[in-house]
Amino acid sequence: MPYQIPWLIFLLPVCSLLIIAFILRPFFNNRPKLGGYVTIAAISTACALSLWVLATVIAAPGHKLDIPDFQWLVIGNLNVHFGLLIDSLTAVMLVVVTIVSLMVQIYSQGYMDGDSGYHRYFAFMSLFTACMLGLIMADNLVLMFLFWEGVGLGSYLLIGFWFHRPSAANAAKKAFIVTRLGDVGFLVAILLLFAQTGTFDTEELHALAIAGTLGGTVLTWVAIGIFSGAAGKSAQFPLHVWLPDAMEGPTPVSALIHAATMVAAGVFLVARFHPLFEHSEVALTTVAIIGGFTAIFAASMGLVMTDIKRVLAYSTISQLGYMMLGLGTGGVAIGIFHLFNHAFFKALLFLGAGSVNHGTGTFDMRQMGGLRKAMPWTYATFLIGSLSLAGIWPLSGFWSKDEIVASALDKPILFYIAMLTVFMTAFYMFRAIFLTFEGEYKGGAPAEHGSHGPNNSYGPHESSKVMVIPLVILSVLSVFSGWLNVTGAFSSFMGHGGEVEAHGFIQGFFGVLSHPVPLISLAVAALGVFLAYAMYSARWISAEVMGRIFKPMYVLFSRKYWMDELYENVIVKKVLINGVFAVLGLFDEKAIDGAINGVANGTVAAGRELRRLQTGQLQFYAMFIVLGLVAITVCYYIFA
Amino acid sequence: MVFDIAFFVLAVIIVGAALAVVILKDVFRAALSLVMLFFTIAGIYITLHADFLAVVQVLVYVGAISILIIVAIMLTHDARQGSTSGKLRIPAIIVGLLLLGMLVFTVVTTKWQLNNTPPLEPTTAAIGMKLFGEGGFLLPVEISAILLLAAVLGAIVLIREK
Amino acid sequence: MEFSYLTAILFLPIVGVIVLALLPKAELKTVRVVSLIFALASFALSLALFSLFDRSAGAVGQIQFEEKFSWISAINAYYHLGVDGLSLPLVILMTFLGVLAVLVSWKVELKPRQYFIWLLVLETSILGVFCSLDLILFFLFWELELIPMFFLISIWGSGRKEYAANKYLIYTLVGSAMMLAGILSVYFSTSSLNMMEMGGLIIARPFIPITAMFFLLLAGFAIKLPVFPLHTWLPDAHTNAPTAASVILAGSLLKMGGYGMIRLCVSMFPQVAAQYAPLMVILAVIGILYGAAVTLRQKDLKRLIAYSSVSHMGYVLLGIFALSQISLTGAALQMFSHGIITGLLFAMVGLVYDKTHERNLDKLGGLARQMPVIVVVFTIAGLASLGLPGTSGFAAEFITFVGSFSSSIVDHIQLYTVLGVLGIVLTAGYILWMLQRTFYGPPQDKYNGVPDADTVDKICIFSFVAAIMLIGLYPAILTDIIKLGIEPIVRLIGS
Amino acid sequence: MNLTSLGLMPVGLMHYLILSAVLFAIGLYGVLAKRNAVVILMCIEIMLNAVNIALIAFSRYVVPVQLTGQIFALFVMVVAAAEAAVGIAIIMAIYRSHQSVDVDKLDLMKW
Amino acid sequence: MILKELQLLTPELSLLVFALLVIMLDLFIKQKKVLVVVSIAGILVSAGFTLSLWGIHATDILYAMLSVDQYALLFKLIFLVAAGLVILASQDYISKFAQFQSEYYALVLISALGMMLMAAAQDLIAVYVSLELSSISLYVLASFLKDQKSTEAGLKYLLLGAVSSAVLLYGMALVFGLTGHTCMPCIADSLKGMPISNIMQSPALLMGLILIVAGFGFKIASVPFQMWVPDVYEGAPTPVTAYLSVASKAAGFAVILRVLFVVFGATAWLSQDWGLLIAVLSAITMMVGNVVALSQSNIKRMFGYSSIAQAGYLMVGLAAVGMAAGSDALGRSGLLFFLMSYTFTNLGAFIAIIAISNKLNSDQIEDYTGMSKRAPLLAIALTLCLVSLTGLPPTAGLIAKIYIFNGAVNHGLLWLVIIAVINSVISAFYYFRIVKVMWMGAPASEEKVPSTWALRVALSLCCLFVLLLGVLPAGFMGIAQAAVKIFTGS
Repeated sequence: MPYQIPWLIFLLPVCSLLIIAFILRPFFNNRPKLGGYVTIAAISTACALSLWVLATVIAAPGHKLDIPDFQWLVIGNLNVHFGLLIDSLTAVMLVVVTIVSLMVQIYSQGYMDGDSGYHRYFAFMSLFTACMLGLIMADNLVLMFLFWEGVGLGSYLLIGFWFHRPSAANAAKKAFIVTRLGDVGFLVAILLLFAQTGTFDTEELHALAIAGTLGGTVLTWVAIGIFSGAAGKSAQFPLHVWLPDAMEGPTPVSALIHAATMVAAGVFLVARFHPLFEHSEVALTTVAIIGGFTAIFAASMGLVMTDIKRVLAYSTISQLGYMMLGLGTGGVAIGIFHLFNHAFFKALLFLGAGSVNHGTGTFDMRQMGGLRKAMPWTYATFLIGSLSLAGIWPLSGFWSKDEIVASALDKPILFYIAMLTVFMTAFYMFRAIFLTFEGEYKGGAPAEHGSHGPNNSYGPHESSKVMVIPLVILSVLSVFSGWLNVTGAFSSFMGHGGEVEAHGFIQGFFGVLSHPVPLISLAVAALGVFLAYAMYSARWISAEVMGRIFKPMYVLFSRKYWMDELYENVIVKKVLINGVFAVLGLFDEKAIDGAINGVANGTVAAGRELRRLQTGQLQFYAMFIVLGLVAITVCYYIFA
Repeated sequence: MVFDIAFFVLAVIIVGAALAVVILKDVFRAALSLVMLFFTIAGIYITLHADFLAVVQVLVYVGAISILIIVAIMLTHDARQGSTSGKLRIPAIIVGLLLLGMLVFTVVTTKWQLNNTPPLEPTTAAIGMKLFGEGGFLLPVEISAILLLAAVLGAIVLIREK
Repeated sequence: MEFSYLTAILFLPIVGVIVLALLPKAELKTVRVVSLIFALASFALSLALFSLFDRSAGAVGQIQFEEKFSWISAINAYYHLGVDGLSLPLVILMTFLGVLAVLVSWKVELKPRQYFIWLLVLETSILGVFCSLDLILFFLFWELELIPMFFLISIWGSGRKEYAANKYLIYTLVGSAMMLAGILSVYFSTSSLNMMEMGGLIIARPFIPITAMFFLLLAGFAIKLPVFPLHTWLPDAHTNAPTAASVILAGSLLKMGGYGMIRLCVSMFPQVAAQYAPLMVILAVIGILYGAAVTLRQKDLKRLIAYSSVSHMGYVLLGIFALSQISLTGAALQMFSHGIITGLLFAMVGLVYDKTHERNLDKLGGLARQMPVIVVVFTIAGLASLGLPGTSGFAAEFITFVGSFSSSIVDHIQLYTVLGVLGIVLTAGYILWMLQRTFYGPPQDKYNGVPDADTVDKICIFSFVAAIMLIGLYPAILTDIIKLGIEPIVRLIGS
Repeated sequence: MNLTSLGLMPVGLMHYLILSAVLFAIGLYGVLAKRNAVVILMCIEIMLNAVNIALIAFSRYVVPVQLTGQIFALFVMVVAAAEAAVGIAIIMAIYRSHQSVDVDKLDLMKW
Repeated sequence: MILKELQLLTPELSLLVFALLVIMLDLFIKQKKVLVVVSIAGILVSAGFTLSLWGIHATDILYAMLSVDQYALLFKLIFLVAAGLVILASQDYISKFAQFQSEYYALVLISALGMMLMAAAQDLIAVYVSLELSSISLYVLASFLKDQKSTEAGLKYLLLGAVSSAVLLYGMALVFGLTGHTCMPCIADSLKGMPISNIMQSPALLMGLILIVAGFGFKIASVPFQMWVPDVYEGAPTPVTAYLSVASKAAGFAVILRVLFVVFGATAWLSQDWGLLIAVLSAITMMVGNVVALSQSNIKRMFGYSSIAQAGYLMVGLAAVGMAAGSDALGRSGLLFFLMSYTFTNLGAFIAIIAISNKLNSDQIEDYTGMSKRAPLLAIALTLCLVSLTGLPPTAGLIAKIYIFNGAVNHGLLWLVIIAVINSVISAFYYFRIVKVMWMGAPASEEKVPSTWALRVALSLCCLFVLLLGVLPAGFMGIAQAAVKIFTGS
């Protein structure tokens, strides 16, 4: 395979961005569809190429390709080369990103139809995809950081896509700033690494970590720094607050960026630098604990959300926590495998939610109900996605989740947390399904953006083919993607699955049910589904009564543990903006500037006083002259 | 010896006249005291063997400046109102005494390089030679001439009505 | 005889001034075109300089395009010009901004002839600072810059323009006063005014303690940069200056401070610099965080960007006094980068203000619909300012951070650098907040029919964007030059 | 009364210099204290005379045969005369414009 | 012998002849323009003679009363230039005393003559007499308008001037008494021969020094002898103010530098003694001048304080001369260069002010509002001069300051230089206030401000030199250095 191919994968979306920005938007603004076509063409090509790369990597010895790099910057001992690192991790990520992206772009053709910012949308999407692809292929920290921030930018732009809505603008800003907070850690880690090793190269760093040259406290700090960046992007506690708000963006954006790819970049990052984590027990434990905690913490909030996208958002956070937990306890293969599966079914779920919104004009589940008949395809695919997410055998979610739970076995607390999360996940997903698709239709609401306005005038309806087809494709993937590791092939391909024993497909496929852990987890999930059914479909248990009984918890969850209030109102507004910054602003104005002005005014005032000496009285002048004389003489006698 | 006694007599008169000039309220009397002062200073010059200077003193000061001043007094009505002291009388006394103290301290403590050669007498011819002769003060004389011209010009300009 | 590039670059604007002054009738169009021609000519020549510049390893520390004639023999002063890796980028920056400043001012209608004359004089004076290799000549140009800036602010400014102009004048004069004292002491310690001879000169018999010389020189540069707590002239000057003046002020003028620090303070007194580096680094960090914090409190668009400069120049100071080769290169690059980024930001604010006559963030909002081009470019500028990778801002800040973090001269520099890195969060905060307040939210009726950027505006702002992206994507285009100038200085520090 | 025994005799340079200083101080006091411009002018003449006494005394005791001091004093007299003339002319002009020669009232220009 | 000496006196003699000619002609001709032409001709002739003597080996003439040396010649040129420019600029002002034109010109010429003699005088008596010659002319010129302000200025100038010359005389008398000489080099020799190593050992020397400094300090407007300056500057006719601020001050510096350097520079300790005294006075002078100028509203009065401040800068150079104790010519030539720069700059400013104030009939700064519209060229010129006074490039002011501070720093007066540069900052405040008023405000009326050709010529000359000294100062510095060489020889 020519080594230009990976570069081409990255450059294709770049080209589509440039074409839209410099040709289509200025000159073909009245032909919006063109933008979508260009993007889809670029990404489908990239997707095909990615599959080729995957095939090549699978075939390559050591599952790694040599891509020549080029020198970007040399200053003294700062020597930055840009190049691509194509190994199994990259190849898998490439495939995930391009496939999901392609699906989302196709879907967007329908979803964004008629929006005035159509070109802009696809330009941003291309930008994001390019950065995401760059991020996963980058072979060194600088390039990685470059794209890392680039995806953040894409996320910012797309969350704020409907900038005229203050909530969207706020959410965009919040997302950027919160993730940037994490990025500070990442950047510091990069600086620390360079100061210690003098290199940014991923593989060299791996080697150094493995050789033990890089170790001890420094390595721990580095790992924690990297994880802080990952936590920001992957919305791990306590930096998770931006992700639910990010749902202000168009739904396909949520599907691509805030479910499948960008948020998973944190997980990818930790996986990429897993050799460093492996050599620091503290770091690894931190990752696991934060991941586990985030999983249950986010799930708990997902229980009570009424907005379907928010349910999915908290679910995403929770699942990302899961992945982190997997990385922290099990290793790269386990975490990435969940990432891999999650990408498909979560994208599917989001797109499904978008489709629902298209049909009803709302995301509020209390306004929905009974959509099963009106939107059969959506329903079916959404159900598949939910089952997969809930971890029901034999859908893909089951396989990866099972591995994570299993890997957490030797850390009982984490294990119980994982189990509880499984229950919650099943519950909230099916709560969503029952609220949305079962029962009676409750009328919907005005569309999320003007172009869909008229839709709800004739009731809920199935979305157009261009939206449904991606749903179907993704649902197929959601079913089967998990099977890739039934034999342990995925793990061994990732190169970190050495301890997983290889076995035949059938044996693995059914044999898994003979182990207690999967069975327990399945039972727990089933319990969750059942409870949801009991409460929201069969209504054996009144949701209101439950709400009253668990009132404190309900309030706690629905107010999101007051984290937003804490961050936005207390820390940012009260402490920083109106506290510290206000004091500093006042200090600047009164103390510093005041001192300067004081000196100036003092001088002028001194002048006003001194001029009074000039009384106009001739004799006073003469007196002054003589007094001056006397004074000079006296000074001479005093000082000499 | 005669000069010594004369010095003291003259000195007393000088100081008295000078004080009269600055103390008297009546401007005319002050002016007359001034004339008196000029005269006695001429006497002092004589005690210093400066006979030519004494004559010039009488001519210039008593003859010219005094007359000028008296005319000025007559031309300005303030003469009758007298010459009172201003606000700065007390500070002026203090400053005057301070300066006096300084000057006296200076002249008393300095070791002057006295020359015991008897003074030249009479001085008129010698002064003439000094002013116009070889190694003398021809230039200042010429400058003085222009100075007087300038003064005359200025006085004319200032006195003449517009 | 060789063509005197530097003299030509330096005095082409002055020729322009003479032409403008002699124009019989000052029609707006002629005035603009003439100014543009001369600014462009200067820029073109500086690009020629860029391409002719010897980048080979042998050129390390070499002065190129040197011109030297005796000027004031009584005090040993020469008309001595030349550029090295450190000054060349700044020369290019200034000529570039010179062209753009003319474009930015295309719509100035108040006394256009005078206006453009001052603009061109300003260009020459700043170029002079960067090209001079003689301390007295350097000082002369340094002072000269005051006059056009004073006039630009006080005649074509807005708001409290007189106050701002005065403040600018006084602050700068205080600085240059100290500097003059420093220059004279240096002169009597070394009997030379040649800036290139002084690198690491061991002063056998210092005229006054060399620490005193160092701080006297530093005072002037610190005010210009500006270093906390000497910065309060900057917000006022910026806020009330006309757009082009703000562009040049932020873009090029502040860099005189950084340039001077590297060229004089650090390379003449490496030991003193190393000794006091902790102090300066702490001031830098305070400047970064404090500037950003105060920025977050600003309601006036221009004032906001002005304060952001305080914060951004903190990075320059950090880079300089971390005293490593990488950090110094980073600082130099940051100077260039901040020049184009903040130049663009001010140009954008100017555009917004021109179209809406409003700079108060409380009253702006929802403009994105009306001005799609402006919002895109403004966003790019903002993102560059907050150091988004791919823009020059990132390249410069990153190099600075890497350099200072791994520097070994200052104790605990890692801690300071980390604190400085925290500044990027605050930067993101105010930049995004500003963009949101200006452009996002529901469109407002009062801004219906507000025009977008026109062709001249577009040429101008797209040039900025191109420069920002170019440096951001391939910083080596400048760092390869800068390091030629930095390397000898670093050697001095090391020794 | 025996002046010699008091140390005051014989009269020497010191005596003349002290006399000169006293006269100078009195003149100065007059300049500072009197309100009438003409009287001030008179007091200035006293000061100049004081200087002349000193000059001539120095001439007598330091360079008895060269007469430099006397010449100096001569020029001082000339200048004094010219100054008095111009001074009185100005005072007349003042009187014409202000109807007064009281210097206390001359404060049109101050501060 | 005498003829040879007369030839060396041609500058003074020719000026005198023309002064007399002006007075005489006035009696016979009606066309007063001729008087201007004659006066200017006199100045040109005198300047021509002065130039013809340039390069001459220093010669003492008239029994060592005068020294014809480059130093004196340079000062003579400065006075002549000042007088010439003032006469040219007076053309816009002359209507106020049309009746006394000839006397006016004659007095200007005579006072210039006095100053020329002052600069060359080698003998205390000659110094005194020529000082009075110029002073008396200036007293008259100050009260030339004969209105309330002008006469008040005249009287204040005269009485204070007389007191200070009495003080000066007393100082000279003490020095004479101490050494028995009035000729400066003789005094210096005598002082060198004295068995004293500290000024405190000889109270008469100390007192003489202080009194002489006080006497000349009055001339150069050094604190605490500066009190007359604002009032006289404000009240005097504007051209006379210009003349006072430039020529009279230059003359003061010419003579004080010579006296201090030659007489009191006899020994190093003595030199450093007065050097320090001048340095301290200089610091105070700058402060007072600048700070008080800040709050002035009358432009002439403001320039009065400004000229006090400028005297302070000049005294920095003087102090450097003292601290150098004769070892280095840098300070002296710096002083001369600064004076050249100051002459052109301040005259330029005043010439513009003459034209503007004459039209406005007001000296209030606020009335200058919008002058850039009413008189663009005058406004440009005034701005240039103000920039130069502030000490900014590309004008003479900056180079002059650098040059003079150069000398001071070299002789351990860094502290003084720092005070001086800080003072420059303060001065920017009030100088630029005028600039701002002229360029920023809207004028009260659109009426143009007229100016005569003579004034324009004078103004352009000033501006030309302000720029020339600022950009290509080397030649002028060469002149200044040549001028102070005589001292190194003496």
